[in-house]
Amino acid sequence: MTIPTGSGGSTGSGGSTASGASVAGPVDLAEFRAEVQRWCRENVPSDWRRAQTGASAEEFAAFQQDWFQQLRAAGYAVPHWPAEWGGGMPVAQQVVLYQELAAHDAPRLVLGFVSIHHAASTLLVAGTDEQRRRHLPAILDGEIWVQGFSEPEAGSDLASLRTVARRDGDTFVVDGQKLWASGAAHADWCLLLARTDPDAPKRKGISYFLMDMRSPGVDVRPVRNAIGDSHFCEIFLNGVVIPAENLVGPVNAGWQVAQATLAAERGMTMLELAERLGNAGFRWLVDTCRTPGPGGGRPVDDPRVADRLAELETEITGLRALCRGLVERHEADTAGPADASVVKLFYSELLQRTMDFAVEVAGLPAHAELRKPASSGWESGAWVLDFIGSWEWTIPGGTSEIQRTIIGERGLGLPREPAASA
Amino acid sequence: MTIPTGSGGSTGSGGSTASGASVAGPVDLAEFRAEVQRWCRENVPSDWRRAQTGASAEEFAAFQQDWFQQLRAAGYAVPHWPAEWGGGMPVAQQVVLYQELAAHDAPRLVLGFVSIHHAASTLLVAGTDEQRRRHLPAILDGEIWVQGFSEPEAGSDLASLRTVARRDGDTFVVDGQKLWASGAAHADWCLLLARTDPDAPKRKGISYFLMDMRSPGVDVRPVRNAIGDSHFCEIFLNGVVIPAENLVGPVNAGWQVAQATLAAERGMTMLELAERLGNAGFRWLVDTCRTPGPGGGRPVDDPRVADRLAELETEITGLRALCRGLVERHEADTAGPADASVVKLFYSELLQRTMDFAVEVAGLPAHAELRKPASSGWESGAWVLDFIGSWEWTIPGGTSEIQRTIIGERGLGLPREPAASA
Amino acid sequence: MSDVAMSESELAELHRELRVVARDLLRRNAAKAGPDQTYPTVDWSLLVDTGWLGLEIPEEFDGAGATFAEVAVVLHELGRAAASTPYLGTAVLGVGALGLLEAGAARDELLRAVAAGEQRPALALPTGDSDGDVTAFRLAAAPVSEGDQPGAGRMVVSGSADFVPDAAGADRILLLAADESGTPVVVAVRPTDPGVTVSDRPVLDETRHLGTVVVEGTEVDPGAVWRFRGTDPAASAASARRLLDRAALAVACDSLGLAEAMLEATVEYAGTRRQFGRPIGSFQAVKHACADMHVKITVGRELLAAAVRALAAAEDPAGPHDQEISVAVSRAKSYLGAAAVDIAGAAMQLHGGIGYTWEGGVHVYLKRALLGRSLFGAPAAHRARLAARFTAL
Amino acid sequence: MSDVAMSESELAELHRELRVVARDLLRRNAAKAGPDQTYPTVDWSLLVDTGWLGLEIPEEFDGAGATFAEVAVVLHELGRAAASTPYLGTAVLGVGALGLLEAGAARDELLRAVAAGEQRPALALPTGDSDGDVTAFRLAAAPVSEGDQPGAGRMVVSGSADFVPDAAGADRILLLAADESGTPVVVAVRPTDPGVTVSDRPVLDETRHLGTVVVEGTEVDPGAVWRFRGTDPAASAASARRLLDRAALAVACDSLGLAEAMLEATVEYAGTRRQFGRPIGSFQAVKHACADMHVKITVGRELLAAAVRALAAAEDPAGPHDQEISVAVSRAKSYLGAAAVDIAGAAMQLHGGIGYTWEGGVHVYLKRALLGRSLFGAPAAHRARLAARFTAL
Repeated sequence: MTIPTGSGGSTGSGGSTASGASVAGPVDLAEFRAEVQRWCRENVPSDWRRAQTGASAEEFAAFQQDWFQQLRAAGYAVPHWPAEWGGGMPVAQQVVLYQELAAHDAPRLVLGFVSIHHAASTLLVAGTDEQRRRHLPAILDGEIWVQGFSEPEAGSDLASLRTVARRDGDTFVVDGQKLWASGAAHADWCLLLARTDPDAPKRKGISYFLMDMRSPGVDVRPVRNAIGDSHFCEIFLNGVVIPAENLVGPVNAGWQVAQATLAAERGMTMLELAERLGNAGFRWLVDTCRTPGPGGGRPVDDPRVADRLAELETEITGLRALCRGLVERHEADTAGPADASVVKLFYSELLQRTMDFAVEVAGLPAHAELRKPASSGWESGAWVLDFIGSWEWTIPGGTSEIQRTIIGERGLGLPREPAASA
Repeated sequence: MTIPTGSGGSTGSGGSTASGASVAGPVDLAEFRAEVQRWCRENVPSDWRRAQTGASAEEFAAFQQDWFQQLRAAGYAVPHWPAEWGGGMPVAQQVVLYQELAAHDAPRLVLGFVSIHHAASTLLVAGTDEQRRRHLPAILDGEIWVQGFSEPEAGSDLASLRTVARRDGDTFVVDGQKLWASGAAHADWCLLLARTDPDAPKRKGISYFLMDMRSPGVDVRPVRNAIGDSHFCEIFLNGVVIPAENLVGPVNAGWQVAQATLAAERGMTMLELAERLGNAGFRWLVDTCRTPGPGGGRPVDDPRVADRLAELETEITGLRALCRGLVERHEADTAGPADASVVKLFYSELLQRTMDFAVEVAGLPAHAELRKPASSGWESGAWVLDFIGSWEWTIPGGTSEIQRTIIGERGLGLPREPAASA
Repeated sequence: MSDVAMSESELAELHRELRVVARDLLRRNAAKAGPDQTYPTVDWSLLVDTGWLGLEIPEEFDGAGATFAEVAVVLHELGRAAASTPYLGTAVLGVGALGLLEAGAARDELLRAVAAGEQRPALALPTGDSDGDVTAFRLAAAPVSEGDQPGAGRMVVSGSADFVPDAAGADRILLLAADESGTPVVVAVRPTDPGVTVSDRPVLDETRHLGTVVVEGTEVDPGAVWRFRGTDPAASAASARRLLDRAALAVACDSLGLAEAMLEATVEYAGTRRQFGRPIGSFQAVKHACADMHVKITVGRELLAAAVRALAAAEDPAGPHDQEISVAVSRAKSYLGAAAVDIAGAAMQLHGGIGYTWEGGVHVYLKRALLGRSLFGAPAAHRARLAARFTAL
Repeated sequence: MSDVAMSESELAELHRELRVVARDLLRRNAAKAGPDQTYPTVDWSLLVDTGWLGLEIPEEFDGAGATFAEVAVVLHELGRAAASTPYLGTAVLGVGALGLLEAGAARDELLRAVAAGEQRPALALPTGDSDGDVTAFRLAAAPVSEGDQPGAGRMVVSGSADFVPDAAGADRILLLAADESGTPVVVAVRPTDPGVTVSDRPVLDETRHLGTVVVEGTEVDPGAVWRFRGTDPAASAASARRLLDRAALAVACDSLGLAEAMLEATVEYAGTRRQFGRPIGSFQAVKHACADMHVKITVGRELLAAAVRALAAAEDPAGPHDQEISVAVSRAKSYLGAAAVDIAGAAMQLHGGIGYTWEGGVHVYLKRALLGRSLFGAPAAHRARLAARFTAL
């Protein structure tokens, strides 16, 4: 075709594929998709939801470790890692992998989430060779990590954290308290932010450590969350000794390390969540809407219900495309500074809206679903619990309010708030 | 009945009337309602909407003056004024009056709105006897007032106004520029805020004047609004001389005068607007929903449309009750500092939501309604124009954002923003 | 009810006092709860001692002779406290049903026993969205078998109702049933009667105790079949409808109370919690969200007041028509059901991490708001009832 | 279309260039508009000169041989500029219809004339919500009267369409009609033909020129009845449906463009306008509202891209099915139709008083967004089409 763009006569059909994935050719991807589908049919335990409903903490952990090793055997556990460490899957294939795991309602990797994402990206981006050799293979063997960032007085305002690490020869001695440490009860190691220069401006005096959770002085206490689970923990740190070799990056550069490693893992994890919501999650919602109520009528035959389904499915479709785009831009290093915030904000509030609707449309019986399966996300079909759990996405990792500020300031270039005079 | 409240055995049926009005007895009110109904049937011109559609500025003004005199003859023009000035109607009767005027779709008093509300309450609350004697009877005879508060750089931040009034013997000489002066083209007099002490803190150096619009140096230029009308004006002031006797309240106390007089007129004017929306406005919306479309179906038979009607009617019912409550609390002097903001915010956004829905449900034909009747509110049935006009309620008089801040700070006691360092 | 009319301002003052006393009592009662308990319990004995149980019971049966307007005040305060109590099932639904029935020895005796705290009734009725059928049980003549006393007129009742407030623990179950002509009646059974099964129906909202009532061919005496006042079947149908309206409105009172409590807790937290060197309430994102909560509560309060006034005046010959009462109730229930969930959700969001903890207690309110949104009709069901007025004609 | 496939990145680059050129051209063109004009005009000659008119016309007829994907870029930029132009009626709908028809001398000649700017077609089709009927005109055999040449096969067409883009001013009106068997065809008439009335239909959005087309018993030659490609009636129905999808999607492109323009204008204004001693964009109420606008635009952009890809690939045998295209279009149209109104409305709010003035120009975008929301199907109508997939089964 000859289009007057100034670039002269490039020609071509203009036809493009509907797929957003772009790295591998379409044939490879189709073959790979078939392979993952086959694997899922053979390996996803058909009854895992029932078995995980009401599972003890130990049963949950054992199931998660087993499932992780099953994925590892297939090469699906850490596809995003570099090839030398056991990954090396092209991004377009990772997209397919997560799409198919979601489509086949595979269990989620909950226990190892921080290990394979946050811990690995920290080690890969900012760790030493020694640190990588020590931990990456261990993670593949099941080493569990927890993130020790937030504190009681440092939630949204993470930079005001108070946990202190004092240099003492070849070691640092840590005192303080961490909160919202997800999965700390099972953790072997901790990604720890602590203040090493109390006199520096807030973000400039923080260092990043790898802390052995079996160190003396580490005390983990469970915190029950809003649905009664104890997945979150407080970690009390009393004179905990960390060898200086467990420092990640330079002293007082912990804030930058944390930012770099947080950004590194956002694309694909968000894509996985979006696919979960768009596959099994939305399917169960449609099922709920098609289930006749006490009067015999199906909710979906109420045009108001069908309308909301159409609206939510549209938004979820947008979300999934957005996540594929984010992954591609991450890969091409063209992502904008607020792109991840857009996805996180939209996902978390869409999840919440969807679950709110599910609760309402499911009516009274939804309230009698007292437990949700472990190893599932917040779209499990136990709608009331899912809805309440959705605040786990709108609050941690930067509340929705914080995300809007980031989008406004970093994404759109709007002026910052004047500094508080207090 | 004997209820254990600690107050001891008061007895009574507990039955209360569904009416919110409480000052006059039920019998009086029913009689008065019948009287107003009869008057409306006899006096509201049946064809005023058609006649006012496409009316010139002169036709509009003449119609408004006629209608005002008609209301005046019935004792309905300034019911909220004190008896000695021609009002004196009990609040409960005023409520009935505005309910019935709305129910009978009487023309609104648009031209004289500032005169009978803002100007009158300024004179009554803060004016001198001489000022009252000079202007209140004149207003009854048709004197038109405009509010000269806002300026190009002082919109939401009214206190930063720049128009200056310099003392010069027995007069003040005014230079500056006013904006959003609603109806200035027809106005005889202006309620003017101007800075008399440039060195005082923002709110402390402002004075309140009565300015004759025929004074030399007053130049009025129309500003077209978003629907193409020129109701708003700019007022340029070049060396305008105002006699010192036209000062309202002490020098530099203009801010307090403005606050007091703004609060004084809010209850009943909001009630009138709520009744307008709840009566003719909502009736036309229902009519629109019952009008068969090109395919022959009525929008209202789509359960999604009927659902929205039910939701909007519920909110409008709440609004109307809220306005009655505000009027009663104003009367009893028990209104909270943010009560008027709650009503203004809820009304303006509800109006906007309602008109947005009306535009959507009316479809393409709504866009071919190119004019709305003058003397009507923003619920005239020319839905696209009504919708756009609804921003006249969410922006002026304190934007919705400002109202939310007032509610948060004055209503709920939340802390103020830290002062800007700039 | 006494026949001395109270002025509107006297009534307002009475309600204010009732409210103050109730709030104070609930505050003191909550303080007695253990540190691990996230909600207070208002048990049977407290309901008896306060006299709340007998508020609507006529004075001749040792009650206070008040109206639903006063019951609404108590419901509102119980909602604010998120109190776990059998008040809804017993005093609001049970007593409410008895109050609409023809006088009679058995009914009167039960009312007197409830006022004294000696009997605990519950009302088995439809609890969900179903708008058509107001009765969940069917009454029929018992098959005549050999040896029967001719003309004894024994009846058989069957049916079931789910999510019935405070059913388990009640010693009288009042079944809202249709007789053979379709006229609503109330059939009084005991949980121990043959064919009657009352079981717990645990829900996530731990402050509510709901139950399932299944009745399979239970034989009852004619004396256990109680008719609504007025012999007219239409009047009986209206009374049954009134019971559902009353149930929906009771939950709306609760929703308003808990929404208020959530706003107050959020304002309190936002005024003290500091992040970025400022109280978080000084940020517009928080402040404006609180303002929106306040606006919703203010509007909901007006809608509720109108519905409560209408229902309380229902027995007044000059009072509102049945249709007006139902409309007012559906407005209040649909608006507050949704608003309370939105407000409790916003409270959870604005409390940040603390709001998401079990100990923070916001979840107690959110779960109660969610259950209340569905109980006795979701907002969509009530709006459908309102919308029928626009589609007709 | 050429048969040389372009890679996805080459195509993206091509679109980027087309976009840059179009935006620049529209900016320069807008600068030429008078100070009182609140929107720019992109007239016929400019459409011809830019080659935008013939983008989708095959190269053999002197067009560019591009696809809807490139047309979408132009539509998007015209929306950003809120340009007044006959592009929608002529190039998108008129050329779009011709492209789906069987080749034939008359059609081919018209395509060539359009590419050269010598003929200006418009397509008369249903423009509102009606989802059932895709044709607004009916074709029948003309009654045989005395003196007729036997077998001349003259036909009669009747019907009407309202709010037809760029109908007035067109010199060929293509009627989307159903023949006697109900199969969709295109009937080409001239506004001067007996029985054809084309009149202006002024709307508040002054940037759009809509018209009413009324055809009353107009006789046409068989040569003026053009069939869709493929003899299959189902294929013809699919083509007619495709035309409506294309129309809806074209408006969605416009909506995205104008929403982007409104966000940019608002960010610009909020960064400079000061109140209370600060730029208003530093207040969270403004900043967070802008963030929400940005999120909506970002999501809408993805939905639009998916629909444009699907429609552009429709002729590809390996491309998406008709149903998939319609679904993608309805998602984009419903989402962006609503989003553009919300965003233009927020822009008006955040611009404060200036936003409400005529000169401020925000109203131009708001009116265009509102009209676009309704044109070729309101969000509710498109969601109803999506929802049918859930209610089926």
